[in-house]
Amino acid sequence: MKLNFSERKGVFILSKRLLVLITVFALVFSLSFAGCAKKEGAKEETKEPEVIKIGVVTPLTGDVATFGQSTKKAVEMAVEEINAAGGVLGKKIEVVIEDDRNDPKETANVVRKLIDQDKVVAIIGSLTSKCSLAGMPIANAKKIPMISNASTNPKVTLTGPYAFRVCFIDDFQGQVMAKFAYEELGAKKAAVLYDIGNDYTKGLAEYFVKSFKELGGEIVAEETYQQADNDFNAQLTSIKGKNPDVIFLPDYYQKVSLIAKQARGLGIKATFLGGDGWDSPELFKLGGEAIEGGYFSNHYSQQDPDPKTQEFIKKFEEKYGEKPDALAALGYDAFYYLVEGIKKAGKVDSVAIRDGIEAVGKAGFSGVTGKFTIDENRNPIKAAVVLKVEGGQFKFVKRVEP
Amino acid sequence: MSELLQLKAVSKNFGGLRAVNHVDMVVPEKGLYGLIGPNGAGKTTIFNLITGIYEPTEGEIIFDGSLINGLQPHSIAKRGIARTFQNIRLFKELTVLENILIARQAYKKYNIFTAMFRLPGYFKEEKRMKEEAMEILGLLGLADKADYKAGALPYGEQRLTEIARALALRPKLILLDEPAAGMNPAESENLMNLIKRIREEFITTVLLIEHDMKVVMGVCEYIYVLDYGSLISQGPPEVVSKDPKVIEAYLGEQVNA
Amino acid sequence: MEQVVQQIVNGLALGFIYALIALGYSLVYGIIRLINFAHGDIIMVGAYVALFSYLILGVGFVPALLIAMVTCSLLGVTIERVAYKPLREAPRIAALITAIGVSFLLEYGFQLFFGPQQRAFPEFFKTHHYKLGILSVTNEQILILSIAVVLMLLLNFIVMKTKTGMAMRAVSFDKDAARLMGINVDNTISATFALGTALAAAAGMLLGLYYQQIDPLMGFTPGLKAFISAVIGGIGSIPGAMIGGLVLGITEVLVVSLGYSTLKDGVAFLLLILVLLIRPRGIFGEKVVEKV
Amino acid sequence: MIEQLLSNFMSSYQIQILSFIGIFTILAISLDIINGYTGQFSIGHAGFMAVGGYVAAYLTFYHQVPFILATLAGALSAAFFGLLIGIPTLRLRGDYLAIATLGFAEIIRVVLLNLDVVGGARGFAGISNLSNFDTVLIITIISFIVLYNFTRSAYGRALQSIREDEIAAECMGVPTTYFKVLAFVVAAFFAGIAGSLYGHYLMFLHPNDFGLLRSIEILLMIVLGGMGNLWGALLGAIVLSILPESLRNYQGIVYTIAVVYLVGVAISYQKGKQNIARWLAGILIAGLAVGFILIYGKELIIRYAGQMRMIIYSILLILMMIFQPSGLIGLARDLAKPLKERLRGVKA
Amino acid sequence: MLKISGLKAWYGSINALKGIDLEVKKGEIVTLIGANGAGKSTTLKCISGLLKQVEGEIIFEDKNILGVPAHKIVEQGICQVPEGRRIFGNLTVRENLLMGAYTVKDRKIIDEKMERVFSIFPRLKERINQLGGTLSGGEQQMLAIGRALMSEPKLLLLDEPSLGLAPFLVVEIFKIIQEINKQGTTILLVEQNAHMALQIAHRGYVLETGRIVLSGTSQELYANEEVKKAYLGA
Repeated sequence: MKLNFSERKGVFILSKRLLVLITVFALVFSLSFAGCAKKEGAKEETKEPEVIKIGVVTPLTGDVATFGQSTKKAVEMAVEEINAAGGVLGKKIEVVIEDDRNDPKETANVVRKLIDQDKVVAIIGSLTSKCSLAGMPIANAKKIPMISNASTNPKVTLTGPYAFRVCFIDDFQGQVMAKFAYEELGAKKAAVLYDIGNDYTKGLAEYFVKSFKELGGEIVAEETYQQADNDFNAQLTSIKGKNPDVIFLPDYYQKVSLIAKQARGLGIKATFLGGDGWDSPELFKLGGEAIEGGYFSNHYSQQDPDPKTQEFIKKFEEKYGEKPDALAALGYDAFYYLVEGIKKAGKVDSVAIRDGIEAVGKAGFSGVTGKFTIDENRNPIKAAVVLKVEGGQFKFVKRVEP
Repeated sequence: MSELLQLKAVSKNFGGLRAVNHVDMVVPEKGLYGLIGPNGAGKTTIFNLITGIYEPTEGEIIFDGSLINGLQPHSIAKRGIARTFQNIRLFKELTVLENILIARQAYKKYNIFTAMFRLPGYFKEEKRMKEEAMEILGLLGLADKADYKAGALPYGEQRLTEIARALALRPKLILLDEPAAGMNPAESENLMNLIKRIREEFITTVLLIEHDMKVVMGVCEYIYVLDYGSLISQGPPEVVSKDPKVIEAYLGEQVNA
Repeated sequence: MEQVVQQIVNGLALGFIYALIALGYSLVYGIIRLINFAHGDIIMVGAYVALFSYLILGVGFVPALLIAMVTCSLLGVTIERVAYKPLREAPRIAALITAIGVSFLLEYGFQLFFGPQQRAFPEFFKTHHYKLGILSVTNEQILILSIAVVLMLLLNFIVMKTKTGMAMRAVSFDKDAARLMGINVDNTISATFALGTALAAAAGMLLGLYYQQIDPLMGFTPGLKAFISAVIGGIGSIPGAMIGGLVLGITEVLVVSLGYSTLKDGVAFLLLILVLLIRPRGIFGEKVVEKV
Repeated sequence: MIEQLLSNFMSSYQIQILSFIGIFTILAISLDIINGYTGQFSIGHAGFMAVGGYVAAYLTFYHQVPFILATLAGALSAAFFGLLIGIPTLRLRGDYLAIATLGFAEIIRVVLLNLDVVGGARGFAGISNLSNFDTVLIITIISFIVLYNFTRSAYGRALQSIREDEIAAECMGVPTTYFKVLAFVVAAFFAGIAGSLYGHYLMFLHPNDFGLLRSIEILLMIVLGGMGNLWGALLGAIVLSILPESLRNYQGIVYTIAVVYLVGVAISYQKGKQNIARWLAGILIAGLAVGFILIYGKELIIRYAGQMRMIIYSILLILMMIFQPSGLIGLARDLAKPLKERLRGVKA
Repeated sequence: MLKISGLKAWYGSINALKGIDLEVKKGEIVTLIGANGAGKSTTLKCISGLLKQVEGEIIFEDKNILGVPAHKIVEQGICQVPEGRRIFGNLTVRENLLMGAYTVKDRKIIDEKMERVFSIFPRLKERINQLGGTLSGGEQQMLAIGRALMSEPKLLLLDEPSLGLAPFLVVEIFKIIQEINKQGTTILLVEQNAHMALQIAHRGYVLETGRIVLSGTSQELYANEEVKKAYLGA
């Protein structure tokens, strides 16, 4: 066990060299996963690719995985349809779907991977605003158009000319429902209950509150919860004491059904109002009777006689055995919006595609969630429909033009 | 001979149990004193009281002319009391040299920024600290073990390292808690010499807890005997060893010889 | 006033569920000093098992509860044997990381195999509302309270009166001494896991019943809250876990009813830190003196 | 500059991963100061990162403060929180301390969620892109050197003495409370720097990204790499930043399985091969993996790679802890041992 | 009855036992004496199966029990009263005793045994529902021995029963040990109080740094000059 000094020194250096070696090895290994795509890519740019590669970034795991999965299903269905019909510009479409776990850091990685490594010409995603806000700047810098299906934060499309979306922005739906509640339902006192940690629900709630007050109504309670919460009895008990006419619940159907049940459980009689997050057949399954009589704004009505919409619903049900939710519909629209853009561009070049998408948007795009045109910030201006939950179905009530 | 350490009517209660009961002790400068007693008599508790790990319930502990009751152990250590532990508490994952250097850390002459950026003075100071540490290790014959992990040393050398670490504090008083435990007679012999040398070469005062009577009788000038937390006897070894009370308590029998 | 009382009733139901989970946490922590991060996910597994036994076997509430408890016990014992036992002598952090790994595995595994979406939990009973004076109480709340209480009494009986329970307490106090008594420490630890996870499964089922929907990530937050409850109450103590759960449940509800719902989690953790600072071992925790 | 150089043979995706490795290296090595060196147990590191990131971003966004100054301010604010969190260490140990740090981090997150000036729940968007690969690289290297020097000084030794034996350290004149708080302050400072780099790199911050999962991610890095060793923390940051990415596609999964198998063989080699059960387990796992690839083929893996990668990730984590709890650096050391002995044999 | 040969043991890298040979015959009291850290307790821990890093042979009633897990060794009829008593402070006296009889299934036998323990230690009966942690040192030692007796061991291993007890209690405990031995239990006693130990033991071994340096009958050891000097303090 005895070592003299010089030997020790030798070993010391050796072990250090080994450490460095291992580090380098780890690095080389890990970077090898990406392959040496760089040079090949340079060659590829000169001639038109055989297939059109489109990237999709959406959360397949993690806390909002369920929405990511819906998006994925809708996109995969759209791709099948398009390819079955011969593709776009005579080329097949290939999608690369990546998970971002609803972690902005991963979105940033995925967007770069899709652009650098998979050489996609456009990207669908991401889902939540926080992820889109991390991914869109990169897409803009790389001049790759990126269309989010569900990021409603107004700032998302402000990141640059390559950022698009197919959903409303927060303020619109909030306004619609405030107006509807005040004017159509004659509500004077309203309460809101929303997820403080979610920009979507927070945005809707803020604009609802603002509009409702402007119209002359009174907001009697503004309560919040956090995403992980499942127990709303405390908030609801407070709301109950204020005795509102309507309660605005701008969250997704899972939470809304839970809240509605607990609210009815406490004997709250007020009418529930909500946004497009309500749109899912699961709402009845999860919410049961509690949700009956509620109103929500949506992009489209499943009863919309528009054949496009009906066809989508039918196909989706056939393929997956379930009704599509709003995110599936938006994902489907985002994809077709992009496809139209490519067609308009007439060539597989991302800058041209961007211009194509903008042109399509300006001219008006008609998807399963309805028609829209885009404003100068590439936000869709689309009519909303107000639906009523009645007898396990969504009844069309009113169309609200922007 | 001036008093370096003085305990005045010190008591310590644990819950309802009185572990140390009105103990008065004096250790003069340069003294080599022993503290003996059966297992559980409260010897280690007294060490813990002196080094500040416990606070006395009653009484005063005066070291070097000032009251040290209730001070943090590290500030007591800085005032000049070092110790070893009955069950060896080395920094096992660190090298022997690092163990010694830790005891010198209070005397480092560079600040955190000098350390982080290795500003001028850092290397000089580190070198000086290492030399000091190696010197102490050399004196105890541990120089060639400097780069071994302390936990990997054999038992006897761990004990020595612990003593070296205590000495590195440059203490005025060193407390040794059963230094000979687990040593064979030859090792104990060496230890006795070492303890004597410590006093000579480091000009320090020693207070020692020991079971090995040979060691205690062999090196101590003066012995305190503790039983049930109380002092039952004190005096030079010859006197103590003949005290019937000591024989009864310590050796566990009525004196019948 | 009426509101405050109503809020406390709500808090009680939540608190009892926390307490039930906290008991399992506390048992496991008491015996192997491991923050079993996967405990929360056992809750989720329990809820899923109950759901599937209802869907596939068509059983009623009580059999579903029992099936969930038994299945989760087996799962808990398996996890302990496979993942934690090899690490009993290893540094604590290694065991903790393993627990985190198991937790991830359960969450992502369930997401992969059963889908990430929420599922409706069967309504074993029609919800009724009872008016007790000014209060509104549902039969579910009453059921939760009574099942929680029954299970707690049962647990207390097992731990305090049976031989295995005594062995558990002995092992948590001193493993080597327990070995010298002829106690098979490994089996006793497994038994503890079985008990703790069975409670978690029951809690999962009650949560499912309460919220009427379940998803693969449902266990994380209650798990964390339950651990806080256990720490507040004093880990390793049965009454501590119960009191801790109730304190936390009621505190959260009161914070929300005061209108600070966004700060609810913050207050829960603040409460935890304050308790730890004032009584580092929790309300009922025993003080451990380090031997020098 | 370096980025330009690298971009000749690396894609911006790879360079970005390297940047994240840099940022997470700073986080890992700073957490290692608390957990690895001082032996305290913190699982709230993301909280410090959040404070640093938000404060720095606030300053550059609203007051156009230069990046370096803003980062410094962010780091100092984080260090202040480190001081606050360090105080419970006076009374808490082990798991209790861990839960307290977790609580602090959660409180920070909840407060940020409620702060509308930095975007609240909507997140802090529009942060200028002031950090790039070059800044990250330079700051990472500086941080590594500074912390390395710190751990190699009397300060680092004092921290380690606390980890080894707090009471003995006290008796050797080490003011343990001071050093424990110091460890938190220093670590929080660097976590704050990392937070600022992160925010200005990603141009976006959201409170929910600094929750328990982020803290655990950092903790996993140091444990996987090997605690109490900055090289280990670096290695952990590299492996755990790359692993989830390399598991994204078929090629990566195959590579990963190959590497895991090699590491497994190395572990069994180092453990002396005497444990048949372990060998069998290793062969079984390798066999299952290979069988899986052969039977279900590429298609399935590609199809489910998205969902499976986190499962593979967690299984690897468990296996690693069971078979190699001292982390990768410990494995490297043990493997180097026979080499050392051989070297000595040659010389003797 | 018990024959140990070539027993070596390690704590991590520290070699605590360097080859021990000893024998205990049926009906004997054998004592191991030696200084702190000499390896006495380690020897006991090897026999009772608490240590894992061991080498050598421990033959108990013709079976090698080295490497058998501790709880199985109890079933074979060896029970150890550990140093520092190690009673379960969170259990009552009664529960502590029940734990001692953990391997016994029959309720009646347990009750009989408990009566026997109470006849030896009447004081425990008075404290039957008190928590173990609240007992005094002497009572705890009685409980520890009583608990061990509940498993009706053929061989009782006692580790420092006099530790921290007042002299009159030490005398009492040793009387009880002798009494237990007379009722037919073989005893291996580790004791620092060599004087007392040699008074009741039949034979003894002297350990020093992990080795046996001396052995013989109590009288021989008692008379040995070296022993006297080192351990009896004379």
